[in-house]
Amino acid sequence: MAIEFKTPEAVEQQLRQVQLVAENVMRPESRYLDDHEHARPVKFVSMMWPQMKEMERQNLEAALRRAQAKRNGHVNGAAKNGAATNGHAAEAKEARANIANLSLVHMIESLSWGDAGVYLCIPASALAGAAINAVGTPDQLERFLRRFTEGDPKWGAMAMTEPQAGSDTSNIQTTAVFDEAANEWVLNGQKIFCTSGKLALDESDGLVVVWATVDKTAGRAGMKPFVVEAGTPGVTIGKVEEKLGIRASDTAAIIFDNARIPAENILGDAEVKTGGGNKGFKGAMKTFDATRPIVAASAIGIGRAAFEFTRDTLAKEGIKIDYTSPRWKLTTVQADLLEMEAQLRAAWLLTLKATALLDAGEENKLESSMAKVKAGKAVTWITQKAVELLGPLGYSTELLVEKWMRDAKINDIYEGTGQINTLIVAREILGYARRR
Amino acid sequence: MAIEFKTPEAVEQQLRQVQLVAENVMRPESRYLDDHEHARPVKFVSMMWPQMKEMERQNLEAALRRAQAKRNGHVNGAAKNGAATNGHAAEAKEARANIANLSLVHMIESLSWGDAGVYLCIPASALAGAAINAVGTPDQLERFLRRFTEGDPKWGAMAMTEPQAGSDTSNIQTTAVFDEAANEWVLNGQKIFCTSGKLALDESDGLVVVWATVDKTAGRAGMKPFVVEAGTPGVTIGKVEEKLGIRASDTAAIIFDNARIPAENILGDAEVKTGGGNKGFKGAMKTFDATRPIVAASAIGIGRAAFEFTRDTLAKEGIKIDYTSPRWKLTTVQADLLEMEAQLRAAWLLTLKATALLDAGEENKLESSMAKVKAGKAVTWITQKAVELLGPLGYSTELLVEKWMRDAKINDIYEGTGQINTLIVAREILGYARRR
Amino acid sequence: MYSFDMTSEQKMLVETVHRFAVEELRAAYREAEETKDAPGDAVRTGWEIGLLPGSIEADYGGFGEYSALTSALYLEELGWGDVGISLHLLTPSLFATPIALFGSKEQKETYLPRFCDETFPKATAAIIEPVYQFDPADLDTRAEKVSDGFVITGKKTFVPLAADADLFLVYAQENGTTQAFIVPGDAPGVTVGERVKMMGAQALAVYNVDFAEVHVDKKSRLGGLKGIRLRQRLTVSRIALSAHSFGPSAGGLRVCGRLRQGPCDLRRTIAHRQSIAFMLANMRIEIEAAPAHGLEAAYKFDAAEEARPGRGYGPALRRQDGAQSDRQRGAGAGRLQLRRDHPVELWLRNGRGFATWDGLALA
Amino acid sequence: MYSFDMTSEQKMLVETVHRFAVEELRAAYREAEETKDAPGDAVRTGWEIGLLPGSIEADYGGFGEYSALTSALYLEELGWGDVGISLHLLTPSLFATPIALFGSKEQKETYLPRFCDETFPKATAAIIEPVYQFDPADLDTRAEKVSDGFVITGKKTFVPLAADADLFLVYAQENGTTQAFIVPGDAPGVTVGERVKMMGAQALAVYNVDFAEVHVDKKSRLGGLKGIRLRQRLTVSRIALSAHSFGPSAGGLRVCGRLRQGPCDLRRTIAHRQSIAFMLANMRIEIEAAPAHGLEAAYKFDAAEEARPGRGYGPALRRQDGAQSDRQRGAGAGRLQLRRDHPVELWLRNGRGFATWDGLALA
Repeated sequence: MAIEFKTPEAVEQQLRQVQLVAENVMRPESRYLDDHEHARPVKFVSMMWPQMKEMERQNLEAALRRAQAKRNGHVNGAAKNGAATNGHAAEAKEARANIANLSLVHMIESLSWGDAGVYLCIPASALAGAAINAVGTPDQLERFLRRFTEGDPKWGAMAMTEPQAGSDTSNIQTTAVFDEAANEWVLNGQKIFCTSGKLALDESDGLVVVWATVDKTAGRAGMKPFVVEAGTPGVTIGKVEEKLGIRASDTAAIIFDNARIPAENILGDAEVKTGGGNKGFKGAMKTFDATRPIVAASAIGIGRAAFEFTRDTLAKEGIKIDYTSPRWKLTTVQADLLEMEAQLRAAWLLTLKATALLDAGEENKLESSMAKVKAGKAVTWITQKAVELLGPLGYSTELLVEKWMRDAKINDIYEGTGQINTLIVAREILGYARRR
Repeated sequence: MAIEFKTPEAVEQQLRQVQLVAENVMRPESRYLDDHEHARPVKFVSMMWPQMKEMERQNLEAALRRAQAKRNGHVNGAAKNGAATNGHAAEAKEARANIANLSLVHMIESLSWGDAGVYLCIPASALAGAAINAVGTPDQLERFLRRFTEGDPKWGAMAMTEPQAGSDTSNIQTTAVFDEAANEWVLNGQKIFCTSGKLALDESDGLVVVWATVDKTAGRAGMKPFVVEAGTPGVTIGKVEEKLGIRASDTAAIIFDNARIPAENILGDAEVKTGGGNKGFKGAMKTFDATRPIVAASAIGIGRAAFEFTRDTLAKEGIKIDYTSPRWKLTTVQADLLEMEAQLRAAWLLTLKATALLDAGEENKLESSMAKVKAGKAVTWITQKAVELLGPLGYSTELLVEKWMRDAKINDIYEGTGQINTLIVAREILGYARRR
Repeated sequence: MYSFDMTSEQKMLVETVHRFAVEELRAAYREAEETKDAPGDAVRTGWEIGLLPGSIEADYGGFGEYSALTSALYLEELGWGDVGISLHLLTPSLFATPIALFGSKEQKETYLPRFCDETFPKATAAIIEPVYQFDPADLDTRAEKVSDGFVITGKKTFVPLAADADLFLVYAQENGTTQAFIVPGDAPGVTVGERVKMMGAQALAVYNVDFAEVHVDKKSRLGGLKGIRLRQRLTVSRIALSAHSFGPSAGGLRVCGRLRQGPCDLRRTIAHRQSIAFMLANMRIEIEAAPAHGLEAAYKFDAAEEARPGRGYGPALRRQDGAQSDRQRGAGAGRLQLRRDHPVELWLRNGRGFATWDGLALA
Repeated sequence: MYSFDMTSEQKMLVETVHRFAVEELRAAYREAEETKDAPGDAVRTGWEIGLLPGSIEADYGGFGEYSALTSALYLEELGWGDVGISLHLLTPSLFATPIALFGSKEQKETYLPRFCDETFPKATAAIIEPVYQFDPADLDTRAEKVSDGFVITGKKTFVPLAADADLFLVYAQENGTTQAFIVPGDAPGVTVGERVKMMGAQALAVYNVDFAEVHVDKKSRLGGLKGIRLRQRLTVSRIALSAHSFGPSAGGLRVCGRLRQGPCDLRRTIAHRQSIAFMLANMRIEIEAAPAHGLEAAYKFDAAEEARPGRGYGPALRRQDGAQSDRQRGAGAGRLQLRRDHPVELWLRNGRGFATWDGLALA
């Protein structure tokens, strides 16, 4: 293939629809949902659910086919690398280039341009779906993911972070003990910062994928993912965070107090293999390779919202971006606008590259981390700059830029903070990874 | 004392003289000495020598008094903290505030405004003097420092860095073995990046203070400073570096091949005290607390040269610094100029604070490291910006700004690179120092 | 000389304000922010310290004189305590300080004693306008000279405590320069509009205020025929904003330092985890460097020196480093910066305000 | 689609240029810099690769067509090899590429075949002027229309290889727009002045050239009546400079990477010494991001898309990050950056050049 920078027509088309949702459904509720932190974007949810159901159905069918093929010993490259396994994307036909992830990141960028907090409330299996998709047996796929293709809106969530652990995913304290008599796993512990955790467990018939250790002495090898369904006794939603930004999205703590789940709710192999590598943990990390570009795309959507608004508003004040003149002829504002646009585009191109690799079934750990770091940094800066450039009004709640600045900040943090992703990049360069 | 930001009249007066030297002796030779790397600033050296001799004489007398007092058990705070022991400064009278170091950093800032490479060729005992001053016995002071008060110009130098060690001063490979029969130390090893090393050993009757280990197993406790005089057999000057900047200054490698020096040439205690702390090494580090503000001042001198030239040149083009208008009304060039001035001043104020503490006989490790980091970073940026702002001419050798950019870079490196000083600051904040 | 030591009077004052910041501001800041209301107790206690009377001469009922330097010193503490509540507390200075600096003798005699009372004075100033690009030297609000005084027309925003104000100091363009006019709160044509919500510092209530052909008499022009010097006014305001803004910065460092400290093991880990250690170090350096700038500018202002270059420093530095150091500060605190139950979250929001509040703080 | 893979032809070309860079440029760069002279052998070998003929159509003696994208790809390799020598090697493009882009059929027929020979053509361009603030859209050099052609007057600087040039393409202001004129080296009024020494890239000889009432005929106006489109000219030049500049950046990273690697122990140490590791990582990210910009702009140029925003990216990014990444790159290499026997020293000096060479590179 040759070097090309062109949005495929199919994606363009999809984006035109998403843009309508973003403009007409998300934006009008942005300020209200920011002011009323625990209110739900009901209109958005009911509007998106039919589409999401259809996507989930396609994903589920593809996953079932793959799981079947796997049993027969065939694994295709794309599936191995998490493409089309991220819970939103339809599998592409073999005949043409796979653009499932490309299409996905474009969609998420546009939805986040609308409202990043509202976007996070999208009813879907989300990260939980990705994890189940990646390693679930046909039976598990049916049992856990079928619900997302039917009935009322449901949410899936991933519970990884713990109060003590920060972004150090290897230091998990939540335990899963197997009760042979009952043929059940017993979970104990607490998870925090679980996006849509309340929606998944309290407000719908959804589920959460919970990481817990079955063997503390085995380190990462002892960490396993478990599926916990809504209504499981012993599972309670703790504090729902009051946040800086993305207030429309719920970020919940989940408490497991002798929560019992069936033996079959463990994802992947139950055995702890300390010698041969820690597949479970690596599986989780692989999921991140597929989700980091999504997080980057969401950040970039916010950044684009802030940039476009700033550019257009200042254009009405007579300030035009000047692409040709030397820097010394520009005002600080013109230079800032150029820089904002350049940083945004740089982050977006990195994201597209990480996504293209994913769609091609190639390794993208380095690229996805780079995209994440760059997007987080760039968009944090761009949104703060937007507030500054728009003066007193920019700092007031009369405009949305101050909200976008708050919404953007999370992107420097989740899916591994910027710092941790930077370290991943460094280690990839140096060819050295800790404890591998 | 109250908060005050005022250059003392005595310093102002001194600066008027230094300014004459900088403008009339240093600047006219700047380009020539940059083009002819190993040429010497003969005129500057002979002009400065009488003054330096006088300063050295005052320093020596003060040091002799102090050494005598120390024997008698009195150590005053200022001496303890390295004030007025840095080889250039006259000791202040007890009655009024000590401004020895304040006066020194001002002088060095102005000389470096003239030409930082030429300034480094100033004939003086320099860092060697500081080390000898700090711990020398009266006999050593006489034997080593008297020469700097008489006769032809002479240079002192400090040899610390080794090819493998980088800025890690604790990893010294040069050995000093005591030959009891001859009552001599035998030095073997190689030092690099020794400022004025060739001037000290080859081109004058000067000396070098060499750090060597007497006991490799003792780590830093085994490191001791030795005085090596010009003409010592077994000592040869190796490669004289061809450098990015400060080309007027010689930066030499020194090779010790069974170089024999008298037993009495060790500075401080010969005994290796692993338990009670490593005074020798700490002594060296203390010297840095006094010299870091000097390095910062030199950087700031270069930065001021670049800033003033850029400001004045652009003023002739009709571009004026605007201190009042909001940022959005400024052009990029006006904003850059403001920022250059602000950064320069910030670095200078930190330097003055570190110096004020030194003069007051107070601990200044944190402040001197902060000044060094800030100055290195700010001035590297300011000089690079100056080259950019002056366009094609700025990048040509028709102006001195391109030279200042090259000259400035060293300040991000020597006396501990910026990175290492940053780490010192961090450790001071965290109250944790490695291997202390 | 260059000296960085406070006088013992300054130390005492700073210590008092620090204690107030700990006991009244840190204790109340989050509730104040969430309820968007400055607690009356804190304001009362703060007023009782007598910061403003301390900067007014005895002739006019005070017990000190204006010192930009002293103000800068205690503003850092107030900023650390809470930006919103302390801007509320400082609102009367927006009226009184320009009177002290530029007022005619008569104006000083008329107004300054009101600020030396025990009750919190209901006075404020209207300077900022509801535009994207605000320049205090080029106001849209106009003051037109008429036979018996001036007619003021224009829209202002971010006017602190306007709803309760008996007295406004209104900045307006008169004949090409910016001048200030004393306007009673009940003057015909003055309409206090909606409260404006800001991203941060929400304990401070700010309002839109409309001045529609408001008539004031000749004596209302601040400084009489001489008028004000806008540049000086901006200088003191920028010094104040700068000092005030370092409160949160220093606070951020304190918190990060504390978070990262604890047992020696943890400290060692951090010291080796250089990315965090370096951020802390660079923050420390900027937090040392920038206030020094501000103090220098304040010193020069007090010494009536031409202080020309000093004046731009603080704000310039703050502006430049704002986003970067906000990010660094945040990074040190990790996820905590996202949770509204932790102070760094608010400091992040407040931080940006300082870039837009040109003219809004005075002490 | 978004695709980041080169075609096999592009791969082959880049591989060839990479080999040339390793064998001829890396091997000679330091001597070339110190002697301020591009080695004849390297220039000959480089010319034989046929980069310029490869961008000229067969009608005019070449064997390809102009592609900003392909140029950008190999320019990175050349920049990595050596900035000075490769700018020397690229000098004929300064004349030929604008002819190919904007020339009339007659101009193409007259001049382009000369650039498809085996001998290095003696042609260059004069665009930059000896001022502090240079703007290609607002030149001091003037072209005045007279009855039989144009009279060109003005001073140029940074004119590559002017001393040997038989042909100049001179940019001048004509009637308010920037146009280009073909001027023979021996035209009366053309005076090649002193060689100008630059901070870096000294293998490239650049000169002051004075054009004093130089008469040229009507046919000398590039593009005939249509003239040139300066914006397009600048776009290709900025794409080229951008690509060329990433050579040193990537080289810096390679060197730091290599320095910091070696035995596994050392790598582990670095990976834990986060300050360095983070710098490497951030460099890596920028070195990934910025060229992607450049390539996108090149792609759009080739596709004749309105490519409007893309065009500013590369240079804007480069400009912004220049000083910072120079510093980071340097920090990775420690003291080595100060020694003229190590490449990072030169990359630091070259790096700043890219901010001032607007219009100076074309491929």
